[in-house]
Amino acid sequence: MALILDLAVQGAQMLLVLLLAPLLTGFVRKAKARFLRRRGPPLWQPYLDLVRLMRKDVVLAHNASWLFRVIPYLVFAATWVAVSLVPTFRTGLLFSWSADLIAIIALLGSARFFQALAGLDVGTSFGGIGSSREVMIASLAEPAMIMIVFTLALLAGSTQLSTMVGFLVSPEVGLRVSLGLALIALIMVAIAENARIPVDNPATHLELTMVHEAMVLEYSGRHLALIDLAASLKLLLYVSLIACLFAPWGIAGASAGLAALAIGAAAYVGKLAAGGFLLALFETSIAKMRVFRVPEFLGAALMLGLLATLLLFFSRSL
Amino acid sequence: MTLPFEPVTAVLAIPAIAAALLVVLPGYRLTSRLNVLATLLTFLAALSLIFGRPVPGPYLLVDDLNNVFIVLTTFVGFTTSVFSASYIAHELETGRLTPTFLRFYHAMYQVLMFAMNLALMANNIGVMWVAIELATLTTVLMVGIYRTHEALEAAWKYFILGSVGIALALFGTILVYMAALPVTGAGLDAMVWTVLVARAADFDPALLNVAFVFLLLGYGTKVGLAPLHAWLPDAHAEGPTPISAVLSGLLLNVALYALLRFKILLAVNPNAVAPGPLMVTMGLLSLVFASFMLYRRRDIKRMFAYSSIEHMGIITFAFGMGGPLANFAGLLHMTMHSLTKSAIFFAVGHIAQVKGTQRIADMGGLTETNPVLGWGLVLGVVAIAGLPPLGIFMSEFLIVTSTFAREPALAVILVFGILVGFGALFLRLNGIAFGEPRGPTAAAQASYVPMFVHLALVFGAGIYLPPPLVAWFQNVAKLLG
Amino acid sequence: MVHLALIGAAVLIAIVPVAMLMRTSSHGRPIVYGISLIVSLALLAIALLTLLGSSEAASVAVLPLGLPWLGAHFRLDALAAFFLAVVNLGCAAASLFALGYGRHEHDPQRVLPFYPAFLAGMTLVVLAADAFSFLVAWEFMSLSSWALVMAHHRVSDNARAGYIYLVMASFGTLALLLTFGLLAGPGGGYTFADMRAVPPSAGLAAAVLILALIGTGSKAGLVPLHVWLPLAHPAAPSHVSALMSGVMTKVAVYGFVRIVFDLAGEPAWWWSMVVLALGGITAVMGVLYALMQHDLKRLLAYHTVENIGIIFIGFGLALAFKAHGMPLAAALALTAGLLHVFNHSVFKSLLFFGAGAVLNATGERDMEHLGGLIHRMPQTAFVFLVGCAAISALPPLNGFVSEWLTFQAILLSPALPSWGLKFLVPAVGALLALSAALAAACFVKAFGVTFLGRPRTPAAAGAQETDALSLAAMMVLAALCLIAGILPGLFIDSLAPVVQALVGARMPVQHGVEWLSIVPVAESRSSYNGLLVFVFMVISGWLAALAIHRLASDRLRRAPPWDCGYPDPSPITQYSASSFAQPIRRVFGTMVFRARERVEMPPPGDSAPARLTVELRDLIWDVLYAPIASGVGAAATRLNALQFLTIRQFLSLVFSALVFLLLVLAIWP
Amino acid sequence: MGELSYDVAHLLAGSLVLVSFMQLYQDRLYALLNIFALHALVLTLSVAWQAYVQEAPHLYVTAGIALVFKAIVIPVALHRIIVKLGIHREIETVVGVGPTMLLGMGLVALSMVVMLRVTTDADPLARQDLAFALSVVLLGLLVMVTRRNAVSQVVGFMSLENGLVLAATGAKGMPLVVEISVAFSILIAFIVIGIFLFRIRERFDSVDIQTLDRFRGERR
Repeated sequence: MALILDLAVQGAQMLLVLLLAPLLTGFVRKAKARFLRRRGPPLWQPYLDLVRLMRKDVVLAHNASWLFRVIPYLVFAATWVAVSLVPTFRTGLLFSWSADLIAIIALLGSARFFQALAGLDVGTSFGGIGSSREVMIASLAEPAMIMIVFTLALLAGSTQLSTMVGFLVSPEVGLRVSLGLALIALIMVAIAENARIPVDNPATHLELTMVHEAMVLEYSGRHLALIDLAASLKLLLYVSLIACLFAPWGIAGASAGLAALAIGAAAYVGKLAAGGFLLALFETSIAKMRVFRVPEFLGAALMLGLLATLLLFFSRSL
Repeated sequence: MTLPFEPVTAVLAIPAIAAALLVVLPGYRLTSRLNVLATLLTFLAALSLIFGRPVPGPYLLVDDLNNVFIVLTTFVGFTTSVFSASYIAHELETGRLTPTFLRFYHAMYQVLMFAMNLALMANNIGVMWVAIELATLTTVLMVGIYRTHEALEAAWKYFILGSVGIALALFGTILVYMAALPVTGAGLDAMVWTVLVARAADFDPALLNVAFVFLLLGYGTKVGLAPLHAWLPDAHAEGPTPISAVLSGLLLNVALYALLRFKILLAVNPNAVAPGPLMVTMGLLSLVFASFMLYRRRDIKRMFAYSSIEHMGIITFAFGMGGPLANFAGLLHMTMHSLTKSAIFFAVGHIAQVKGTQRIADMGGLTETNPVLGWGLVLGVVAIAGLPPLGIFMSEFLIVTSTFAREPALAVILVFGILVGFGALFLRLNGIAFGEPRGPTAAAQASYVPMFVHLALVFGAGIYLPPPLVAWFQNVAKLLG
Repeated sequence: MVHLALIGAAVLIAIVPVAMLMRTSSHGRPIVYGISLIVSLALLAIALLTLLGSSEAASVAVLPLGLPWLGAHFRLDALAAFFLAVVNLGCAAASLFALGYGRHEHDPQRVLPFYPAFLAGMTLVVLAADAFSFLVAWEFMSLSSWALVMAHHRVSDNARAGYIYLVMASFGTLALLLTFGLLAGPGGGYTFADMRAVPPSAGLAAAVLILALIGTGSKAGLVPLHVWLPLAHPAAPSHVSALMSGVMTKVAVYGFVRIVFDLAGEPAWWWSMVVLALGGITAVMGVLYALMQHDLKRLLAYHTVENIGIIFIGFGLALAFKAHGMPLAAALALTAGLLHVFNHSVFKSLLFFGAGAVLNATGERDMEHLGGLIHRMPQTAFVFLVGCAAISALPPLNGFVSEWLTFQAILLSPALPSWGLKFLVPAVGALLALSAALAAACFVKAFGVTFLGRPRTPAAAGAQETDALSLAAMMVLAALCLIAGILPGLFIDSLAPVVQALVGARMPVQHGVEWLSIVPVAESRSSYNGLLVFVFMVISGWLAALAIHRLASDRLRRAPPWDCGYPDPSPITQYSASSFAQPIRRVFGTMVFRARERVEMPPPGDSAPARLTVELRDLIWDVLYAPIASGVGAAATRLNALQFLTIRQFLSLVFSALVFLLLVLAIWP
Repeated sequence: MGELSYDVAHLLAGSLVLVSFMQLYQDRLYALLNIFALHALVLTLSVAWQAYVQEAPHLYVTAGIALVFKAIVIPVALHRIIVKLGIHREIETVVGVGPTMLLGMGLVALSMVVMLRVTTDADPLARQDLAFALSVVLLGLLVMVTRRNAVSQVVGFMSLENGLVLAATGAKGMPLVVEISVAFSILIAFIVIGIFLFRIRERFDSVDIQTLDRFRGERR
């Protein structure tokens, strides 16, 4: 019985994230437009986009290989699996132990690896530029992320997200410098990973400033739909991650009843909204930086992460 | 066990008689075959020494120590004569040697064998001295046999430096006699090694010290220890290759053997200066010096001559360190070096004949053009560089490990020298054996048997040493203290 | 057991002369590689039986070879069995690959005789149980691999590579010689049993560690002793490259484990710091070097350096935990290291095979001349992709598991009492993460430039799929990458006896964990289930495909590429390997490689092409090796003057020596 | 052995050292040859005296060889070589005569110190004899090393060898002395013939003036 309930919760989570992800993207777009005094597209515009793309023919470059066609599914699958394992409204998901935080990051790494390959497949210069910059950004963002994981894992004594959330929600955490540093670093990494301003501009199609968009330039139809969905999922993942780690309030425990689940779900939606709002605010208030300033930006995140880890040894004695 | 002949006499008489015969006999085929036959018989006679040794007399002595050397010497002498037969044939064809000089060459070869055997078997330090000097003079003549400017110059250099060495060694010998005089009384006894070693504890240590200095420098010149080595590279490079093989493989050993005898003498006397540190210093100096000298060599034979200096340095070092392990390793190294170096010279001789030059720059891609010679040389260099599974690795293993446990600093220098030399050898080998072929590529008319017999022995010894040989070496190592 | 293994090695050695005789015959290749394959499989079976079998005592053999009074000792314990398995798995795969690949070898007489000797050498190193046999086998391995590196000696770079390789190998061997000299002591206790019985004192043990690091590190490719590796590994025929990179470096790692964990006694607290720091630096430097390469095989060789660094990080952690009495954590770290040994041997062999197949099909190693091979060689491309993903530590493949375990071990470090380690270990963790991320970047480049895009040369355009045997070898390894990635528990459990013997504890039994997860310490702490991740990914990808194709559209049209409207038909407008690496080069290169970019722009009106030249300098070579080489050269030149003295000057030398010695005697007390 | 015999032997050996010193001082070839003849003569006397004292008649042979061969034949032969080959009559020295003399003094002192360490219970005659012989040997080597001229180098080698003979004859009852002196005479003859054959005018270093510096093993 409990197993069925767990399965149901796990399934609900998977569906929930799938459904919420375009909404979050749409919300951020809407909020951004509002900040810019534009009316902006409707909230559900991403859904419409997805549906339209899915129904269109795929236009494939002549020399695209089989890999090019497989990659959207791979990217989508890896991202979706990763998101399904992040606690959103309830901890202790049925399969949460099948991958800890490090594995989740690595899953995203897999997605990125294949996406970068796709950028190179057709053999255009824009695809190359996108892939090359993407891996450069990732090569710094990933270690920064690992350092953040270190900080949190050393603190919580675990890399298991559920355990970490359980620890962070408890009162013994207190207020720590390390946590603050880790939060800042995580936000920086999240911005870079999701191709947001100031690292990248998801809305641009100005050739030389593209990173993510350049990489997926050759995709069309259902392939593009999957990739866009995966990108939305990734944004959702990072917001959820920040929410569950640094604002774990309201999240339902492993043995929570329906009421707690409902509270958890409501809290989760609220957190998403807050996160999307803040992101939009941040994006509208800052200019995009040059590509070669990005390493400094991410280097700072890496240093913050390392500092957070090292400071842990001191703050523990406080 | 009784033998139908007196092996000691045979070992000495066969070369002597052969020398006399070869002076008068004409014809290349006959003389070269006779030469091979004589050395073979000598070798067999020397082998029989293992089974029945004569009682030491005032002049001759066969014990464990020199038996090793006699067998080795006669064996390498035999294989070299086989190599020499095919080598000299080519020299005759190209006109580098005339039949007259050929006769002279074969006779001298046997005289050299005689002299070395005598030096090894001498129980009398005076006879030993005479024999070594005879061997030196013989080789001087043979080094100059091509009568080119370079050959004559090399022979001359060898002659002059050798003569000074001779003089110094004689002075040392006289001093030993003087040291023995008050103990043993005047006369023959004071020069008989077995008597000397029995009573050396009572000798005057100061006299023994001075004597050893002179002997070290005198015989050390023959061994080719730096800084007394100057004759060695040129003599090797300019003489006929069989002589280079014999020089590197045997004569250096014989001189070192003489030094060892005196080292034992000194070791017996408790008050004398320990000969070990002197030998260790000179050994290391030779090793490091020769290793660096290897880098700038342009002549292939001169390069391997420097490699001989390097190895003589290692051997001297090992004996200088002393102790059962190091002595054993020294003996093993000596044997292996003789076999390997002469094999290398066999290969080098044919290579130089094929290429018509000894310049390293004019050789290349030998494994491509002359695979047998090329790979033979590669194997030889691999062996001489101390790589397993060939025999020299075993001795270097023992020397380095036993030294490091006792004197780490010395072992580090030793290892440094070996590594520097290793680098140089393979740098040159790369050019000679690999890469684009250079120079003439005609097939060599050569007998590869001696080379591969030597290499096979070295290979075998690196993997398996027969227990009797080991016991024998261990006895000798004990003898050396 | 060890007897059987020795027979196997003997068979390998016995086919050396056969190979020599048949070097030019067309039957030589199938016979040599066929027998090698069979023997390797047999040895693999022996190793697995020993490793997985009941914990019986190690089997020992003494042959009357080698040092006469010592004999040649051989021993097959758990550690040896594990490495024997790794070695022979690689050897078997390489032999299978070579059965097909070797057909294209134009100089078989330079490969066939040395190949079985190389295999035998590696097997014997692992089996040896005394210093002499160990070193003989070790050098035998070096020597035969050197001969294989020199197989294509007419390429002058190869000859240089062979030379540097041999000198470095000899340097390493001499360091090991000194190591064993210390361990054996003046009495000459050369067997490992003797050394184990009398561990060295603290001071000596320190020297043992340093010398062992030099000796084995120079073979394994630890920075800064790695310089030979990226030169020599690519120079050999590809199946040999695979063996050298995938297997021989593991033999070196074995040497390190054997000496440091088994023979050198209890580790001191600072050992781990040295090993960790070296491992971290090696990992990052290796991958940075790799990123700068555009020669496919050299890139792979540099990645070997990186992975050796990762392995040594695991060992460093194990040493740290062992020294501070935390056997469980040490077991975790050591398992991580050893598992990575296995994993790396699998995917590195796979990748080199792939590079070999590409080389055969196109005659090119330079990625700038390749491209688009996925169309011509789809199967090779697929298995190569698996290898790339595995080495980039992407779940659910095997590379991720061992790196994940290493991270888990790093996360146990706060319990260490030493402050130095507390700070060093997270920093090393950062380096590890950096190297993993850079590795992924590098393999995007390697795979993308080689297999994707459009062919850059006619050679690449005309490539043919490689032969079935080669493909079979690669498929087997690719399957292993996946199996080891999704069922890591099996491998961790089979490592238990090894780890137990070396650090006195083992990781928790993974066998009984439900769903086949792995749990290094406790489930609340961390767990990973590759199988489930894999199944999840497959199902969700499949579901997505199914849903879209059913409910939406599955139509497809072909058209010219879009490329923002500027498609250029010339394939040279594609991103090349160097341009792909340019952003990363800008980030790291100026510091590590003193990279300088120079643009030569022709003046306006001139139709000459503009040129961009990138200058990279190898800092380690410049700082460490160039001075040594020039120093030796200068000393040689200076001393060489002594060759050209006159006889009188030589006599003066003799005279000075005489006077000097007499003076010594005169002042002797 | 009486006081007298000791004194005479001492005197002769001492004068041999003195004559060696005189060699160091010479800067003319002919003068050097004359001094060497004197050196050989003193040696002859010394050996003869030992033969008499030791009652060893075979030593007279050695003395005879020294007299005939070294004091007469060789100097005359060298004389003729100098004339025939047109060798410069002046000796080129590497270091000046003054420093050479000082060096020689040092060497004699060194050999004294070394030999005096020999315990006193050894034969005093032998001890003195050896000290002088060692000095002569070292001085001979010094001549070889400091002179550039081939003939003077031969002279140096011969005086070195004279020192050996002095030592050998001083050693009571040493076997093979005669043989050794004969052997050495042959050696010297070889050298002299070599100089003549190879036309070594100036120094040992080359067999021909044209090839003086061309070849030093590797320069070709």
